[in-house]
Formats: sequence, structure tokens, C-alpha cells
Amino acid sequence: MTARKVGVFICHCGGNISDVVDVKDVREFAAKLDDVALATDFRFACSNEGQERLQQEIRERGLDGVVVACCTPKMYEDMFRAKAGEAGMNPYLLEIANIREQCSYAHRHEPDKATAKAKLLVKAQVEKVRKLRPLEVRTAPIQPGVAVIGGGIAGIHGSLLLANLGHKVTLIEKSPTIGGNMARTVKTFPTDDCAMCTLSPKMNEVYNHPNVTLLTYAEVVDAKRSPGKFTLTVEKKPRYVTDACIGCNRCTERCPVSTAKSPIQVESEWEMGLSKRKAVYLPFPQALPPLWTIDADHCFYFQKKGSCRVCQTICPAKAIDFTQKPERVEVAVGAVLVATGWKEYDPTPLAHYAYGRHPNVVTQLQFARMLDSMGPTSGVVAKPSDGKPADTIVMVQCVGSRGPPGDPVVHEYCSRVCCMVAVKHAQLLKKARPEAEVYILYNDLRAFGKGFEEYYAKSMEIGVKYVRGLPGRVRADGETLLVDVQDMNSGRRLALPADVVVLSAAMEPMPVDNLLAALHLDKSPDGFVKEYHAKINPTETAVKGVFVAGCAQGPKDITDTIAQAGSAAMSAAVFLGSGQMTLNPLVAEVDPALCRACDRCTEVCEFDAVRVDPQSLVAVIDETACEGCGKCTVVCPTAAISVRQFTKPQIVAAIDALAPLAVAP
Amino acid sequence: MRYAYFPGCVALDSCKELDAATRAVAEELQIELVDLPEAACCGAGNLQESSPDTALALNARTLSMAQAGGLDLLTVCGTCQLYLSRAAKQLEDPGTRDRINGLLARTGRRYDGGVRVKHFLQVLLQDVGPRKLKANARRPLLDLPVGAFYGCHLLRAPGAEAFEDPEDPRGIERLVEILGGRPVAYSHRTACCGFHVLTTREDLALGLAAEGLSEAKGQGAHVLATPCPLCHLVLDAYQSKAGRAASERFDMPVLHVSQLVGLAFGIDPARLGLKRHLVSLKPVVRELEDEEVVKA
Amino acid sequence: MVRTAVRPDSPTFWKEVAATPGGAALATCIQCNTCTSSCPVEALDADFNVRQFIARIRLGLREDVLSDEAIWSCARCYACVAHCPKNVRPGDVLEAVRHIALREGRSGPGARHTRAFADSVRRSGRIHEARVTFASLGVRGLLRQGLLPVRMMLRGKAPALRRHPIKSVAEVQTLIRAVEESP
Amino acid sequence: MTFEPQILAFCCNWCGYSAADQAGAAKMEYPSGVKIVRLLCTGMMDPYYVLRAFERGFDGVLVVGCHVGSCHYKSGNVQAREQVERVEQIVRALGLDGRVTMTAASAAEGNVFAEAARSFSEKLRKLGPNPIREVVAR
Repeated sequence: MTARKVGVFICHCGGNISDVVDVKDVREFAAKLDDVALATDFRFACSNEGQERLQQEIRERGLDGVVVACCTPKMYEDMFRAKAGEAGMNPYLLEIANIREQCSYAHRHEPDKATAKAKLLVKAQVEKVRKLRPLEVRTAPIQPGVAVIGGGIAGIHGSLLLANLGHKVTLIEKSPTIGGNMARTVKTFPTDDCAMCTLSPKMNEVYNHPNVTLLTYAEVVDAKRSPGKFTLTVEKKPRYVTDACIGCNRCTERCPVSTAKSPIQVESEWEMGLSKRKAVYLPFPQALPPLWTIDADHCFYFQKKGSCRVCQTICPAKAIDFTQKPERVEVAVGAVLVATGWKEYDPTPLAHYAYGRHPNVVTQLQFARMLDSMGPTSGVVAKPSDGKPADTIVMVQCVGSRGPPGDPVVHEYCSRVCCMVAVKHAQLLKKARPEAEVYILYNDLRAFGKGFEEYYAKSMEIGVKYVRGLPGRVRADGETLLVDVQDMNSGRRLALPADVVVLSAAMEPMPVDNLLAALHLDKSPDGFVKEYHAKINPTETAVKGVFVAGCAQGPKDITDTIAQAGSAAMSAAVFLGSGQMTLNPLVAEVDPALCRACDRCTEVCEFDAVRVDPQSLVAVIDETACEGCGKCTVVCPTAAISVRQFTKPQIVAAIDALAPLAVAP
Repeated sequence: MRYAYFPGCVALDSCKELDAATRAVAEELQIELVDLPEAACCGAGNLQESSPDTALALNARTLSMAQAGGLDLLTVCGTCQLYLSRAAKQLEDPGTRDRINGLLARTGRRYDGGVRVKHFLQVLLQDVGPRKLKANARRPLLDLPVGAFYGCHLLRAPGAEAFEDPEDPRGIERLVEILGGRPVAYSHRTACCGFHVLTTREDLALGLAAEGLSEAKGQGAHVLATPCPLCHLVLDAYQSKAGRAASERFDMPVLHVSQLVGLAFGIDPARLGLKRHLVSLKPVVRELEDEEVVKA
Repeated sequence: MVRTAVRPDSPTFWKEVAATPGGAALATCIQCNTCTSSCPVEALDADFNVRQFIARIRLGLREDVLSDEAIWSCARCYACVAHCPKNVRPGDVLEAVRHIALREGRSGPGARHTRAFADSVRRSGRIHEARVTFASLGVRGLLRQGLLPVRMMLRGKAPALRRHPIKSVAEVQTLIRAVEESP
Repeated sequence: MTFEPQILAFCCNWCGYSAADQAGAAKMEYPSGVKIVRLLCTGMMDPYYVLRAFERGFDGVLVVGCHVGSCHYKSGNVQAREQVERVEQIVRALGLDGRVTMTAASAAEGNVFAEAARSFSEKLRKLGPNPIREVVAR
């Protein structure tokens, strides 16, 4: 081991240390340690004057190791390392000996013991520094561009911010159009803005934005990760409609699917099953891209061996092309924003609500489609059973939410938005038809956001009725439904007649398990994407370069979704901004001579940061993924893998230095 | 088809007719009912409250008798079905089973789990099946409007979901159709009859019975059919009292499901014990026999 | 009826109920009232409110709950257990409360009926309906039945006055003793 | 001179080490025999280090990591607990029973760290010095 020239710099900390620890004694002790070329002390090591002295000593004496005995490394370790770096010494050859919190503060009333301990701490760090190797901080180029998965309001808003910052954005949407669930809601609370009026401009902006490449009817099927780069494999499903489509809608008019006597019937996913749709269709008028799509699963041409070409024959633009094939595209990006959104809970398992058994029991999203003037009932809330307008509506809260932990049928979390959705829909109906009666059966009405309470109060003023208590049963009484409920407010037992019962069903995560697996993302217990830190970092994830926003991360309203999309976009921009990704130097490294390719390290690594290379049969570290936790170093049978600056020899040196027995027995 | 037959307590006492009808129908369908003379009471909720372990031990003892013959246990009462199948479920847990077997050992018995508990209605619909029932329906019910009264316990018994949707059961309606009758839909067909508070809060039981009877009458039912003797007692024996309490005249005959099947099989009404009912069944029997003279 | 404010007399009463068979999950109740809305008895008698019972148990109002005759009005229909979104099994919680009341020898029509029931099982292995009904109603209660018993007798519907116990009733009594002796 | 137990404390950078810092900042006294070695994560704690500590005369080894579920690296602390349990069997075989323990203290729980240091030190004081020390002395 070549001789080292180590400098020991002891700080008085203006008395915080020197009042208890005999700094002179520690300095003299340090001076006599092996390889210690200099031991000195300062009133304030962290002051400018202290830093300059440190740099001057490094330059003049050519020190190749420094121990600063001062306060906790959490305070100035980075600063001292940077200063040492400026002075020409490798910053990672500097260590801190914490003789303030761990000595002068912790043993205030035992100065001699504090001094003795300070000596040992300094000795331990010197021994460690003598075994440190210089580390150069490597950087890896970050692939430019970002992929946004999910074309709802979260994905759209995030894409716009990033695109406006000049980043190349690839927006990938599974369904034929962007817009997501927000496009299905008629209005948004608490402002009662028309949803489409606030969403459509953003859809157009993102559709026409030069920096955004839009891949719709496309799904991410795989993702590979390498330092600073994600390579996504995207499968584009064939629309069988070319860009020549001029949107004349003749094909939809003539398509036989879902007509009265047609053997193929298909419910419109967009209209939440309230109406049927043709095989060739446009989900909703403002859909973007404005292209029709042929659903091969319900099209005569595909299902009945080419027996029908009506759409192709009558299409004036000759835009129908049955020969299109699924297409796989590779998308290389530096960052990924997961904005896959939510889907509505299916209340069928809650049999006592009779959803699915009685046509007049619907969910809030179905109710929204009824309120939409472009919807299946042209804005009139009608009974699905006979189409007549509904005079009394009973809404039920917490359907599928706030259930027992670990229950396979219902969720344990509160879905956060359903109370305000119910208030919104109720007062929209009351405004449209004042003579209609609306009851909201709730457990706790959660109107917690800005303007929510005022919105809730206003709904009472226009006559929305609130019953505190969830119902026992929804039962049919001839044509109308009867809802059995005991109202805690009035104490009365009610049997509320209802033309339509609306269930405020829970928000569930969109099923994206294979996407999450491909990106090595975890799910939190409620099934949503797990954020890096629920409180102070909700839009980053444990995987560097992958961000999350909107309902993919948990139930939330549009206001919070926009806030998260902004935060995620900013974090992604910062990550991409430098173009260079400084790799954390304190990560694992493998000595190829010792590695037996036994895969023990890959089994314990939770960041998928190590993999045995099949050709060289040696474990290879993905430095962008490795966090340096060191779990692998414990299970490696040949100590081939170690974490830089925390190798076994370095730690053992510190142990021996601190130990009561100077030499092994 | 052989079953260990557990009639319970009421079906051998105040509702003897249920046991008689069940045996008559079983005989018609070549179902062998193996009696369990030594089986004890299912606890009906009361024993479960006063001493849960005793109730579980007694039910384990009954189940062990069925297990001895390698037979499923057949009940004819909703409450027996609930507490016996609940006990069977609890006893699927090895820990509980060992603890209870520790008690049972003192009587030289042991239960190893796996016995299935089935109500006669489930046996008729699933094991016997529609074709065989129809074949035996020598005297179809001639569109007799029958209102089903399920009671609660049969629907809440663990395993009931195997043959019924507790919120929207159709078993009795299907049975009535198979036997040529016309099921009458009314919203109280799955309501509670209040038997379990009959002695402590008679007013509640009368109120509940009145609601059901009034609804069924309102929808045009000529007769009710119930799979539980306890519901039968409240609906039939206390019908006049319930009428007086709700100031409404009721004259609604109430049949046990076994009796309804017996009538459709053309079994002599006397053998079905119809004359033990407080609300006379004569109108129903006359409606089924139209021209023939009926002996009371 | 003028009432006085109630002072929580046993703050850990909820733990006691939770430790009794059937009561385990009462702590997870979010007072959503689905149980009371499903309850056929509450529809007729507002004094019987199962959600309120759970609230009163959790507040530690032991005497207030155990002395309330309404706990015996439960028809054991288990609709609340079937519908509870949190799997609290409210019906079973009330069963646990009645178990505690019985163990403490609380009186009242409900307790009397359950004890008469248990006694009949101990005596004959099965329910001797006549004996249980008479023990529950008492002479006054039976008289209030009016002509009903007579009309039932005329039809042969009345339960038998004498019922032989099952031959192996001794086994039943052994089991009852075994349970009483086990911890 | 009363026997003051020498304890080697492996603290994880995110929770244990910060807890010790917080204990110091709040001037919470704990025995000076507790010497801290910083690891990035307790998952990095190798049983070999424990044996080395005893060989070098330490009287006890204390591992202070994060609470389950809040490990900065997902579950390094879980592996640490497994390793501690494994090494405890070896240590028991060597007659050094009860001289290894692991506890959790978040960055805000300086008191938990100080209390763990005090109570472990007290326990070792009763247990007496590390027997290997006499072997060396002879």
C-alpha cells in the first residue's frame, strides 16, 4: 500500500467542540498517526478563511487524503469535498470525523472521555482514508426526449409543458383518441366549467404541437433501461382507416353492426354502455386525432370472413384499408411520465345495490353521459328501462370505497372525488329540471378543496337533499326503485322512491401491470403507482427518470392532477435539462476476477441494478439504477461486489481503529 | 340419493306436518332419509349467544353423525341450515376443529370436517333436478299464484350463494314454475319474519309478518310457500294476530315448501298435515282439484 | 322520559366486546349506517339502532348498553352482516354484547328466553317448545296470548306438553360441563 | 474504575446516523463507549463485521436502522435484521449471548437512539466485559 500524505483539520466550532474536547491533545495525537503529514486546527473550519487554509495546505503539501474533524457530515461533507476538488485533490478522498454531535455534544459532562473518543474517531477516519481510492465522477449523456404514457388531462398537460420547454415529447395513448376520462364529464367542479371547453383547446394544442409526436391506439408493451436512456417498444394497433379520412361519418351510418337485427352488438365504451356503437366509429365529436377507427373484434369483415365491406365501398375518400397490420415502434427517450389515469369501479359484486340487475341503477360516469347534451340521452336524465325522464334520483356514496383492508371486492381507500361529483351532478340536474328531486346518501360528505364548501352549500340552497347514511338495499317496486335508508340526521327510516339510482363508484387504477413491470415500478398497497415519497416527492418514482402524475398515482380531481402534471413535468425537465446525468459514484462495482456468476446479488437487488452478462459470465452493474445500498455485498460469497468508499477493508479499518484492543489476539 | 336427515326441533313438534310432508315427498323421489335420533338442537342463535363453544360442539357432534354414514346433512329449516353450515365452515379451520374435538372426545366422538349441509329446497333444485320433479308432478299446480317467503337465515347461510343470490333469490319461484304454478313477485319475499323475537317482542314479529302478508296479498298471491318452519309459525299461527295488529284482514294460507311439492305430486293432503294449519288450506286444495269434492 | 347525561363508565368496554366471539372487527366501523338501513327491526322500532349500539360500545358506555332491553330486540336476520361495507359484522357484535349480558346474569325478557332455551337443550338435547315458550312468557305473558293457544290445540298445532329427551342427552350435558370447565 | 462497555454501533446514513446526530444536537447524554460507524444502509451490515468487533474486544454491537417500510432503499433494513438474527446464533455459540441487538430509529427519534445506547450499555455493564479480552490479557 503506497504511503499517503493525509491532512487532519480539527475545528473548534467556536467552542462547541473545543469547550469539551481538548483540541490540542487530539491534534498532537493525530500528528503521530501513520501517513498523517499535517494535523492542524481552526476556530471555524467551515468559514471562508478555514476553507482557504484547507485548499492552501492541500496544494502546498500535495495532500492525497483529508480528514476534517468537525460537525456531522450531513452539514458540510459535500462543501468540503467540493473545496478539496477545487484544490486539485480527488474529492472522494476526504472524510469527516463527527466529533461534535458524537463527542462534544453527546458527552458534555465527560470532557476527558469525549476527548478520548474524538481521538479514536479521527483515527478511524484516517485509517479509512488511507484505504480510499480516488473516484472520478462519471456522467452519462441523457437521451433527449420524454415519453408520456396516457393521453388524459395529466398526460396532455405534462406534454404541453415539456414541449413548450423545447423537449421532444412522444405522447402514447391506448384508446383511439386523447382526452381521457375528463372528456366524459360534462362539467368540472367547483367552477362548473364545461369540461370540453377547458380540455379541447389543450387537446388541439398538443395535437398540433411541433414538439409532440402523438401515438394513439398504441400501447407500451416493453421497456429496456440503460444509463440515461429508456427504450420503449410501442405496439400501434391498426385503425384500418388511413389519414385520408375526411370525417364525413357515412361509414358509421351504413355500418350494420349494433343495428336491430345484427348478430354483432357492441356497447359504446365511451358512453359507458348506455348506448351501442358501430364497428367503425369516432368515440366523440372532438376526438383527436379526428380519425374513425374500425374495431376488428366487432366488425363483420374480420369476424365473418370478409362478408361485409360497406364502409370501404361508400367511403368517398377511399380511407378504409383492411390490410393494415399491427406495427411495433421503438421509442428512445431520457425520461418517462406515467399518466395512465383511472377507471370506474364496477359495483356489480355489491349485490344489495342491484347494479347490473336493474337497468335504472347506474354509476356516476354513466350519469355524466346522460347529462351530456351530445350523450346517448341528449342531456335529458332518463330511466334506462323506458327512456322516460327521471323525476327522482337517489345517489349513493362510497360504493366500492372505504372497505375493509385487503378485501378482494372493495377498496380500502377513499376515492376523494365522488362526493363533489355527486354534488356537481345533483345541482346540474336541479338547475336543468328544478321539479326533479335529488337525494345524496352519504357517510361523510368530503368537500375539502378550494371553493368546495361554497359549492356544496349552494347545492343545498337550490334544493338538493342530503341524507346522512348509506342504504341497506335498493329494491324494485314495480317500475320504480325503492331505497331503504335510515337517515342519521333526521333519525327517520326512509324508503325513498327513485326513478334512477346513481352509485358513486370508486376510482380504480387503470390496469397497467405489464407496463409497471417493464419500468420496474412498484405499486403501493392500494394498487396505484408508488411515488418516490408520498409527502415531499409525489411525482417522482424510485426509478430515476420515471415520473408519475394524476390518477395513476392515486384518486384525485382535475385540479390536483394539473398540479401533479406540472410538478412531474418540471422534475422531468430538470432531469433532462442538464443533458448529462451525474452518476452517483458511491455505487457497487464488481471485481471480474472474483465473480462466480452465482446470481446471489441479482436476487437481493431491489433496483434490478445488477445482471450477470451471459457472455462474460460476470455480474454487470447498471450504474444509473444502483443506489449503493450494499445488500449485494453481504450475500456475495467471494466478496467480488463492493460499494465504493464502503468496501470491507475500509470498514474493517475503521472497526479496528475504534476497537479497545489495539492488535488482534 | 341418501342424506343424513336433520329435521331440527320445531319440525318434530309444533310443525310436525313439515316432517311428514318431507318424508312423503322424499319417498316419492326415492330419496332415502337416514334419521339422526340422537342429534341435538342447532342452537338457533340462542345457544350461540349463551355459550358459543357448546353450540359449536353440539353442531360438530351432529356433523360427525352425518360423517359416520359418509352422507351430506339435509335440513328442512332455514335456521338449522344457517347455524349448521356456519358451524361446518368454522370447523374447516384445523385449529378450531382440534379444540372442539378435544371436547367431543369426552363423548367418544370426532369430526374431521368436509360434511356438506344442504337444505331440502337446494336438494330438490340441484340434486333431484327439474326433469325428475316435473315427471312426478302428477297434479300440476294449475297456475296457482304462489308467493315465495324465503326468510333470512336460508339466504345468509354460508354456501347459500352456491344456489341462491341472497339479494335476489329465484329458487322457490323456479320450483313453483316447474310444478306448474305461477310465482308472484312482491318486494317482501326476502324480508324477515321476526320469529327470533316472537316471545320477547311479539309486536315486532307481528309487524314484520303483517307487512309480508299485506304485500303478497296486494300482488295477488293465493298462498305463500316458505322453506322455514319458524317463518311458517309466525305467518300461519300468528296471522290473525298480525292482521289485528295491522288492522287488515288476512286469509293467506301458508305452505311449507315440502307441502307445496307434495300437493303437486298428488300426495293425499291429509298425509301432508294440511289440516294442522291455522289458516285453512281448503281454498287452495279446492282450486287444485276444481271438479272433485275435497275431503277436509 | 327525562334522561341524564351518561358518563363513560368503562373506556375499555370496546376491547372487552372485541375479545368476545363475534365482536372482533367493531373497531373498524366508520358509522356509515348501512347496517341500520338494512335492519328490519329498526324500520319498526327506532330504539333498536345497531349502528348506535356500536357507537355507544366504542364510547365506553357499558352500563348504558348492557342494561338497554333493546339489545334483545335483534331478530338475528344478519342483513347488517351481509351488507356492511367494512365487514364489521354488526349483528355478531350485538351477539357478543348479549353474551356478556348473559354471563353477567342480566335479567329481562330477552335474557330469560335465551336462558330458557339453553336450559331446554341441557335437559332434553332438543327444544321443548312448550316449556321454552312458557318459561319465556311466564303466566301473564301466556294469558296475553288470548285464544291463540286454544285454537292451536284444536288444530293439533300446539307443541307437545311432554317431550322425551334424546337417549344420549347425557352426552350433551357432558359437553356443556366440558365447556364450562375449559379455560 | 467501573467497567464502561465499549459498543460498536452500525448506523444507517438515513435514519440511525441522523438519529444520533439529533440526540447530540438535543444534548441527550449517552455513554461515551458507543462508537458509531456510518453505513449507507444497514442492509450493508455484514456478519463478519460483528465477529471482527468482538475479536477486537468490543463488548457489544448495536445496529440502528430505519423502521420497516421507510428504508431509503426499500428493504435494506429487513435484510439487516435477517443477518443480525443469523449472527446471533454464531455469537450465542461463542458464549457472547445477548451482545448483539438491532433497533430502529427514524431521523427524528434522537431520544430512541439515546435510550437504545443507554439501555444496551446498561445491559452490557451487567453482562460484564467481553470474555475475549481476558484471553488477550493472559
